[in-house]
Amino acid sequence: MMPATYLTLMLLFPLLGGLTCAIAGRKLPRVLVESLACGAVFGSFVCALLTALSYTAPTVVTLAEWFASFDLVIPISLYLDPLSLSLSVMIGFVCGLIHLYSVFYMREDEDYARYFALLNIFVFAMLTLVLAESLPLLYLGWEGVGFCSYLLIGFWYRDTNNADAGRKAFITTRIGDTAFMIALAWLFQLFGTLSVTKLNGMGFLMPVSVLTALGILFLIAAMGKSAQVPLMVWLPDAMAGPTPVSAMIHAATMVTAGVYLLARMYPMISASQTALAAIAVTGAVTAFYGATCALAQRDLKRVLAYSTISQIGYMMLGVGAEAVTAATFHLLVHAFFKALLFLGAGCIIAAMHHEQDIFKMGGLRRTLPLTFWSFLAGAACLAGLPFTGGFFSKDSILMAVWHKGGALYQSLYLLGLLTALITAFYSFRLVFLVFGGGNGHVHRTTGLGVMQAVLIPLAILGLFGGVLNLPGYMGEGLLTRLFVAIPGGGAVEATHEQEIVMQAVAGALALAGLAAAWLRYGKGRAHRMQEAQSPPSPLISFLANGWYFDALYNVLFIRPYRALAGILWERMDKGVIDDSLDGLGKGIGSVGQRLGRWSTGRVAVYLISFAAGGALILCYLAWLVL
Amino acid sequence: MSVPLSHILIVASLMFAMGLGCVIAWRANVIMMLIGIEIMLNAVMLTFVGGSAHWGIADGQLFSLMLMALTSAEVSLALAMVVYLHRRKQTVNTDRFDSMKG
Amino acid sequence: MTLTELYCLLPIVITGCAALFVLLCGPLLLSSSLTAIGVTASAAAGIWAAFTAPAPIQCIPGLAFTPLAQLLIPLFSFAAALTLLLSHGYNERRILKGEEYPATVLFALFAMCVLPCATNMLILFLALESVSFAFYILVSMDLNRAESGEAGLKYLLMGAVAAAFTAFGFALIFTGSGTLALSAALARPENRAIISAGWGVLILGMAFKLSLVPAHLWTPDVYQGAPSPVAAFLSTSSKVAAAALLLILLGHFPPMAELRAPLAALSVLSMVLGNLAALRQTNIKRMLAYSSVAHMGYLALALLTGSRDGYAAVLLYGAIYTAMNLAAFGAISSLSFEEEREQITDFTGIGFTAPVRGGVLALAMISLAGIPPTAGFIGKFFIFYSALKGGLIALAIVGILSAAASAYFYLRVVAQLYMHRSEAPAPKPVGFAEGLALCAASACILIIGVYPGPLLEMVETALR
Amino acid sequence: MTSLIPILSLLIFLPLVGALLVFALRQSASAARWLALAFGAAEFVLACAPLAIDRQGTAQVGVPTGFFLYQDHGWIDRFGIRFTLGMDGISLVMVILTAFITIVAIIASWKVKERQGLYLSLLLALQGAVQGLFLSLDLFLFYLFWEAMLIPMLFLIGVWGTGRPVYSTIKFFLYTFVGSLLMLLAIIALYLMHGAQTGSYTFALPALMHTTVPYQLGLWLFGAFLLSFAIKFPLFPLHTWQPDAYCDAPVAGTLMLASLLSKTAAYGLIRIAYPLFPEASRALTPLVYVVAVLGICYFAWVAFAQRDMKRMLAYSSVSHMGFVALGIAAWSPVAVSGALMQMVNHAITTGALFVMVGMLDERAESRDLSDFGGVWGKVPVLAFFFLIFNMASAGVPGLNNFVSELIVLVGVFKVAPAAALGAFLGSVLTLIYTVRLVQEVLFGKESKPTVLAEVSLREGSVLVLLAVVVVYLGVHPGPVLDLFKAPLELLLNK
Amino acid sequence: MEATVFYILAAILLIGTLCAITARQAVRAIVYLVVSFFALALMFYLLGAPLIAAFEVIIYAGAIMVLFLFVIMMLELESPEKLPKPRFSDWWPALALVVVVVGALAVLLLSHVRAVPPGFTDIPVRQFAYTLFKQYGVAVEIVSMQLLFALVGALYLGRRK
Repeated sequence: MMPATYLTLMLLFPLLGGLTCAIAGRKLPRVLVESLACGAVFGSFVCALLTALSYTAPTVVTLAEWFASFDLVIPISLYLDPLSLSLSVMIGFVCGLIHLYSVFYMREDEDYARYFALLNIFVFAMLTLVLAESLPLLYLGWEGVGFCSYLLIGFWYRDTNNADAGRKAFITTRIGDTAFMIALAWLFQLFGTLSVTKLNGMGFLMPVSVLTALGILFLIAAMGKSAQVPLMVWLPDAMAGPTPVSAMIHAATMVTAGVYLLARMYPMISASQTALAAIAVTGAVTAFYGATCALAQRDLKRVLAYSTISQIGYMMLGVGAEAVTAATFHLLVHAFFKALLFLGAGCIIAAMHHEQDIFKMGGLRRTLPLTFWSFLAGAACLAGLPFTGGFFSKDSILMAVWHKGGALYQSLYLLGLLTALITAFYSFRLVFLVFGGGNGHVHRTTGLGVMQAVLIPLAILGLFGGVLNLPGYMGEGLLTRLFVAIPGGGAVEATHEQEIVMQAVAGALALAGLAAAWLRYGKGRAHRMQEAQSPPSPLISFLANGWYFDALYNVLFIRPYRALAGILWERMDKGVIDDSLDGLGKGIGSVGQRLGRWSTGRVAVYLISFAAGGALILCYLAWLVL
Repeated sequence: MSVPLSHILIVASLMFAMGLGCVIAWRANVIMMLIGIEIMLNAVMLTFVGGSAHWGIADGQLFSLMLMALTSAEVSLALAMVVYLHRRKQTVNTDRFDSMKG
Repeated sequence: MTLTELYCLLPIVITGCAALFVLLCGPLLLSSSLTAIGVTASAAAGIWAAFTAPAPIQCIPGLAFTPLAQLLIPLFSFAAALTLLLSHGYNERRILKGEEYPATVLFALFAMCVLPCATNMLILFLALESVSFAFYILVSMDLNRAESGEAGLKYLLMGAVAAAFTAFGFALIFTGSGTLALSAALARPENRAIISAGWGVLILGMAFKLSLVPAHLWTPDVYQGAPSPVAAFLSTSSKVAAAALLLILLGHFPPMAELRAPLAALSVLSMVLGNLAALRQTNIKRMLAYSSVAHMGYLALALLTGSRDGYAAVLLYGAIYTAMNLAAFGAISSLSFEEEREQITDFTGIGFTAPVRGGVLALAMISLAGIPPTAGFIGKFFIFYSALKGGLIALAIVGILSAAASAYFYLRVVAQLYMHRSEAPAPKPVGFAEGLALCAASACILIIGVYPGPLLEMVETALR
Repeated sequence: MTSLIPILSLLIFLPLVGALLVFALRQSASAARWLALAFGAAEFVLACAPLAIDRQGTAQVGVPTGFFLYQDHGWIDRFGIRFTLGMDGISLVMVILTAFITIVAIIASWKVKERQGLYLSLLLALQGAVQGLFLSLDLFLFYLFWEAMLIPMLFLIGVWGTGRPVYSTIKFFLYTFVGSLLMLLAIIALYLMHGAQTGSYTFALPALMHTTVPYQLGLWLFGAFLLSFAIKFPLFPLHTWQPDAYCDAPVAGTLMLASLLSKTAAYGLIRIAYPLFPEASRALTPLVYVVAVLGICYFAWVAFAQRDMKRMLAYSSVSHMGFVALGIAAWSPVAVSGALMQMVNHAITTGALFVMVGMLDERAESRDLSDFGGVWGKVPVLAFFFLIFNMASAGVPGLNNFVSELIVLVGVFKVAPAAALGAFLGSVLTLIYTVRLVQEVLFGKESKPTVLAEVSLREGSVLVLLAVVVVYLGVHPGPVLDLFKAPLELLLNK
Repeated sequence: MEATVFYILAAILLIGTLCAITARQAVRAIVYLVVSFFALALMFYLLGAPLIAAFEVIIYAGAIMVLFLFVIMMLELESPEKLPKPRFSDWWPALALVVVVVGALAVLLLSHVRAVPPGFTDIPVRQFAYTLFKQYGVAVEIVSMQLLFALVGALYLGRRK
């Protein structure tokens, strides 16, 4: 009984908060709206904590029936297991902090009601996604977060670019969602149910080829939501939204939903090695892609966005390497340090009067010390400097990949290592460019203090997140113990020596990246600043433009779609279908007119026609007689 | 009399067709058209009288009689119209009476 | 002539006497009282016929008060009464004076009353020709318009040729069968060729009266030239009379296989050509004329079935068509003043400036298009029902498609009445007599459309 | 069950009487308005009344199974035509929907300037005809209402329309008329066949279902029904009347067209065409699949190219109707219940969108997308509702359309996976034009006129009403779906 | 003998008619027509219908044709240019139609099987009168009404405004 209450409340708080803000928000005083929104999320967080404390075993809670049509019965049922539990705690915590942060970040915006309403509804949808036991309900959350993301990216809608970015995100993710829906319909056809637990239990009944196809459908769904290659183009643009939104939706929570979905359906998918390989390849390629792109970005938030793409790639790689625990571990830690980085970036942006070009920054370590240190902690995690949370989580994924063996996975491992090196490089490129150097003028805004204070818990969690799941040689991981019950959740069976060697390699690479960044952007800062004035080299442009995927899609899909829409309408709908009918009408009309002209007004013509008719009839009768 | 009925009918048909031809050929001359109609009606009368004689009953002759009356009524009305229209339009050319068409 | 005979044939006597009375006393009476006399006589004839039980035997030689007459006489009387009511105002506005007009209408009615009572072909023929004859006069009665006389002459010329054909047909049938009496004139197998030749010529003559293609060409000219109330009367009663004649003949002669193809051709051509030619007409009376061609095509379709259902459909449709066209032409005539209002564009916005007449015209158009819940739908339903039952599937499909196309030109009038921004000058208010006539016609359209049961029963009885 | 009060007849005649009274009062616009609203409300109450009665009652003699309300009166005995009305779950939902949409339409036409009394009177007459159609169990009666609907609609578009109203209304009329006349022939043919087989000539639908139709002939007859319904639906490529008619009709006219008239076609397919010709319908099902899927995608694509909001919504509407067709084509319980649900949802959502476009049109006097922008900043409440209805139309879960589209697709996937895949593709295309609409209207720089009036109380009440239904059906469609269950079991097990 | 007379009369009838319809002037046509109507009247007589024969002469040749002459004179249509003549092209359709109609009718009428022996019965005037007044009395009434209204119509149209 207890978990049901907690879970219901966990969902109800943000939902009610969101609806209240949406419906009455504009009439309520600002403070009330803000505290309502924050209170709702923290309430939700408290419920999550209480659930965690009372957690004993996986449970399915059915709250109500959503709809039922003959054998298609869709309940509103929630599933509490270590995976969903850990995620909901994380969501409650991170989102709570970000809400708090938002109160100050959005201080000057008039449209607070819409903002907080959407934020709260987002939390509701995200929790629904995570906790859902039936796939349609999961889809509700899945689309719900997409919808909130759409509106939040375009929050400052007066600028068309922002709205465009939102639209792009919505449509791109909808492509993935469609794959999800197809999988859903197919699953119902195969199994006659859409319950996650039942499906996972029955997956083995189907031939592997079917499971492969289903796995790939889920992968496509995840690609859309988690911005994996080739559906990643929306995420960098999504940075058009307010920074807390980027932190919450496009770094910590929503974008990892794809990974979560794959992890959720892992017991079923894992029966197909092909599907797993596809997931792993997607992940590794995306990780590499994101990292390379992040190298050349000038916009603070875009660097972080590409790094998010890259990091989620790691998580996918982890799932593909049968290391759900490692993937989840990285997911959680990533949520902390990426939220930290974004919120830090938010502080910087707020302090810099909404300047986001890192080449126009510098010397902020003195003017914004608190931000500097937290940001540094975040960057260290991102770069995977030894003994930070990021180090452990990323390493456990890489280790699982190596351990899985085979040429494919080993090459993926190498790609992962290369990516780690690049990651360290661009992380510290960012740090050196933003905080290094001298001239650090900032614009003091109110609330910056609280905003910076929010960074501290996140920094701590990021740095020491490793304790969540320490490698075997340091004692058993918390998550591993928790996840051992679920398939793919067990620890990787590697010897401690192997672990140590591999971590040493990774640590060395991270440090090498740090060193390279120092050489290029720490010492050679002035030179780089000058270089930034001149037009970029082709390679830099290639990377900066995300390998020109946007342009490619524009040529391949968007422009043909627009052009064909016009052609279909003007040529096909109006031109062929409608005009042919109008033409038919006109033709009949003119035939009629011509028939009417038979009536010439001259009685002689009438008489001839009459007589001719008579002659014809008589001829026919005579012919009958003959 | 030993003329086969069919011969009478053929004569009547020929006459009827001639009347029809007259009506059609004299397309514009209303007087000749009326004459053609008279010829056609006389052919009908011939048929009736022939049929009547063939069956030995008077009904056909009676029909002929009534046709005569009918014709005279029609002709008188038609001629009255011709006079009336001639007064209005100064012509009896029916091809000129084409103010309504289409 | 005994009293019983008189009793049976009272409608004929009433109308004939009324015609003569009007003619004789016309110069002494006001035109309104002439109309009143005419309407009263028509109504009396109709009511008398409607409530008198049909006599099984001939009342006097050549005439019998048949069940068919019991249906048709009230129908014709209704049409004549409405025509007189409509003409009253129309003639006053157009300065058409004189007793000739009501007298001729009554004469036409007299002939129409005789027609369904006839028991031999001579009477039948004479009645039919008298009807036509009355219309020759009525059509050319408008001395103000040259078109009227012109239409009259055209009608007369065509009519006389057609009468010659009809008479020739009767002559051949008589020669083949040896009798003029309908009940005895069964086709003799050995004379089949002559009789079928007779039927061939006769059908063409009837095609003229019904204005079936290719004998339809006079219709638009005559409708346009005739005064509108006359066109109303002409387009309804004379057609129904001709249809009734065919019905009587076909009912007494066994259906002849030879006739199916010509009749089918006439029917299809009329349905298609009539509806197509009406599409682009700019003159509403010509448009209605072509529509009339098409509707007679439907009638021929039902006749073609040769079944009781088909004949019932013919009668029902005749009755319904009478109501519809009376309403349509009635509205047109009551909207015509010094000038005949006959261009479709003359009716712009009339639906709002003259709501009653506009509404009646719109209702008539909707009914002609065959849209429920109007009588036109019931009629069309019955026609196509009988056609399908008779196995005329292809014809039915052609007919129904042409009927679909016909909706265009009917709706064009409705659109003109209601759906154009500009408005034609508002007409003067409607007179009592015309209003009464229009209301009666539209009430019939609506009532038959919603509750056709009684009429259907009457039709069934008429065929018994 | 026959109750003492003839609810079914009342449902039909109440609006007709209302129409007459409103027509009589047309000189005073405000009286006409309130009277019309009163009649609309009364009809709604009456429509909901059957919810309160026992719908599981035991079958009575002479009443076809599944119908909990039934009325049967003689009408035209010559042809065995009877005035037979019956209500089962499906008709009940449709009747309530009709009553609801009519109320919305009446309120939405509160500000019609010209000849308002006549306008409202026609609306009520239309409602009467639609109700009759949903209730009739006699094919002749069905056909009568099917055609009679056209007349008020003809006038609504033609007299109060904008753009090229006469062209549009005549096009609409002719299109539907051609189809329905062929259907009339098919009905008669079926009637004759049944009569010849059993000796009892009747148009009663339950009886006609037992007619044995030869396969070949069945194809033709079903084809005629299908053509007629497909035109009204409309299905690709018989749709070209629809954008014109929707565009040029006044707000309430579009609402009635989109929300109700298109449903009558779907209802006809479910109630009449499919059950009457099981074999023929199976044979032609691939065709229906193709046109439905083609329609969903093609119309969504064409909608994207539109500049005129109403035209865009018109294409959107017909694209969504594709799901209904798809569900019916699959003819499995799940799919058909989804189709029925989609009918309800489509009526509400599309109707709401048309109402909103009407409001925007009223304010900005334009429907061109380029004349709008930044509406969110100007009229947030209006924008809020606009967004909700658009998202519902795009199939965002939690709102109504999602539920029905999911049910349809799941149902169809079981039977025809390829068709379902096509429809899934369509759902992406749907989102593309929807967000375009939302973006160009709500977002971006504020365009002229900069000041728009915010939603008035009257408009607000309509929007709230619709939004509540949208959300309610999105989260708890159970009661409606339950109503479909029993009748569908009867229909599909035949 | 009678048969020979009949065929001669038929020849006169047809030739007279042919001349009438091809005459260049209306007056001549009428004269030709009168000749052929006399032949027709004789044929009626031969076919045992003396009364019809008499009426033919009186009404047709006597009254109707004279009426035509009156009208022609009244409208001064004597001069050739007043009345349009058929052009050569007008004759072709007429001729074609005549040939077709005659051909078809001939086929139909000659295929008549002679079930009744050839020969005609004379119908006495008494029988004619009996039939007229016993059986077709109504017809007389109708025709008289029709004649009356022909008069009415003619008078109405003859009115000068």
